[in-house]
Amino acid sequence: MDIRVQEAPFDLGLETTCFADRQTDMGAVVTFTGITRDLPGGMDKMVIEHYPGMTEKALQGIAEQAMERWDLGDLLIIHRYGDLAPNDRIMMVATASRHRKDAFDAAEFLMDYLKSRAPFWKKEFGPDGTEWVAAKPEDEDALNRW
Amino acid sequence: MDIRVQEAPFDLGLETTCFADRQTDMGAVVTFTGITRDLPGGMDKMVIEHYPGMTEKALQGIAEQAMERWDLGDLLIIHRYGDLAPNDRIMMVATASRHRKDAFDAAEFLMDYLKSRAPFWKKEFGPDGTEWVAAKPEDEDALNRW
Amino acid sequence: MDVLYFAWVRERIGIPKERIETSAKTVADLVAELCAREERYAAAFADLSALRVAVDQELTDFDANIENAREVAFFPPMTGG
Amino acid sequence: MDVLYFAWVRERIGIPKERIETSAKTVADLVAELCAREERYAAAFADLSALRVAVDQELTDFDANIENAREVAFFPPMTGG
Repeated sequence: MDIRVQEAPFDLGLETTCFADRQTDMGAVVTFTGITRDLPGGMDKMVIEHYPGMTEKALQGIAEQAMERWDLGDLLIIHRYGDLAPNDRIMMVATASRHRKDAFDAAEFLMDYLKSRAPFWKKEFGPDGTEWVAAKPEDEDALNRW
Repeated sequence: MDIRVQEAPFDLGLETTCFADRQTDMGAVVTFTGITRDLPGGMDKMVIEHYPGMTEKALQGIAEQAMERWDLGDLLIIHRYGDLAPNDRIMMVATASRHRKDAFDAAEFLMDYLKSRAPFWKKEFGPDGTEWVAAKPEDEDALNRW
Repeated sequence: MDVLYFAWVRERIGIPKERIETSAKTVADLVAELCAREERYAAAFADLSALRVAVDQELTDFDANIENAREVAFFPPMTGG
Repeated sequence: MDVLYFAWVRERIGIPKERIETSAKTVADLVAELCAREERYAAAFADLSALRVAVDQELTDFDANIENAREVAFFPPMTGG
């Protein structure tokens, strides 16, 4: 289990390779990556604020729940904070399991929890000023599945 | 849409990076990788047989269905055939969408179809001889979800 | 028409592919014709529920018409992914 | 106790953190105390349904007891991932 909260960019390809390489008895690896969108007239910059201390605890708790609920060999969470440009990778999760269903379900679960239960807040800086990204009701609803 | 059926190994990290890099307006990327398991007393080698011609058509058909059913920006399927060693990557899929649910669902759909509808057959060579991998009833059942 | 065999069907019949002149109307007719030919075919086709068939590279079933088919393939359930 | 503010709550109140001596029993009591203090607090806490609270870094609700808390944090719904 590997959990990182960091300001620095991460190398998606390298992290995916290293994660897959260290699985010997797991046949299935799922990754999810969140990317800042680069739209015409869209934001120039995103700043992610977080709650140092609580963030790490929240991610640890979410990860432990996933390990308990599914037959997982391993999981990885990396989440950035600070300044991001359009097309930057915000975060990634990776899960490894013997059978594909566990890796898929656990990755979706981690994402649903990260969206609404990990103390991150996104602010977008665009041509028309700044705006805090609003939480979506459907993200809250997504938690009810689990 | 990028579909490859090949004997050569592929670089999971590089493919994941390149796939994510070419998404500009998609915020979510999901990948799945299938890996030959390396278990004590397990197989020494796997040989994957396929049906040249039909394989490409089947993958194309599965991919088009996924693009129609979900709001996807892009998808990638790479599937190997021929000789594989323990811990080799057999195949990968990647999906990109604006919202995470589409990318997750489409990747699961692609995997469920690849498992039972793409003409590949796996034969394992182990210490106790050779064995064709049997299709699992639950893989057939998984198709009924879609 | 070309008849193709894959995986253990290929191993049991002993060849990956053969050219067959037939007037069989359906896949099932073709199977009956092959089974009547030689023991190895009868062995391979003993349990049709364990087999799948593709006509011109499209998955189908044993009732499928093959009068205009160029290629029929027999194989066990697929195990991709 | 330390009281922390994040995102637009921090911006509206104007500081990320402050030390507060209080005898408030619950989060709601603390909020009432802060609102009585200054307009900027009243503005930030105007709609509690738009806010979340953590006591000692655990997400909780406005009824939570804070008599032994070291740290209370207020923030909008999270937007991680």
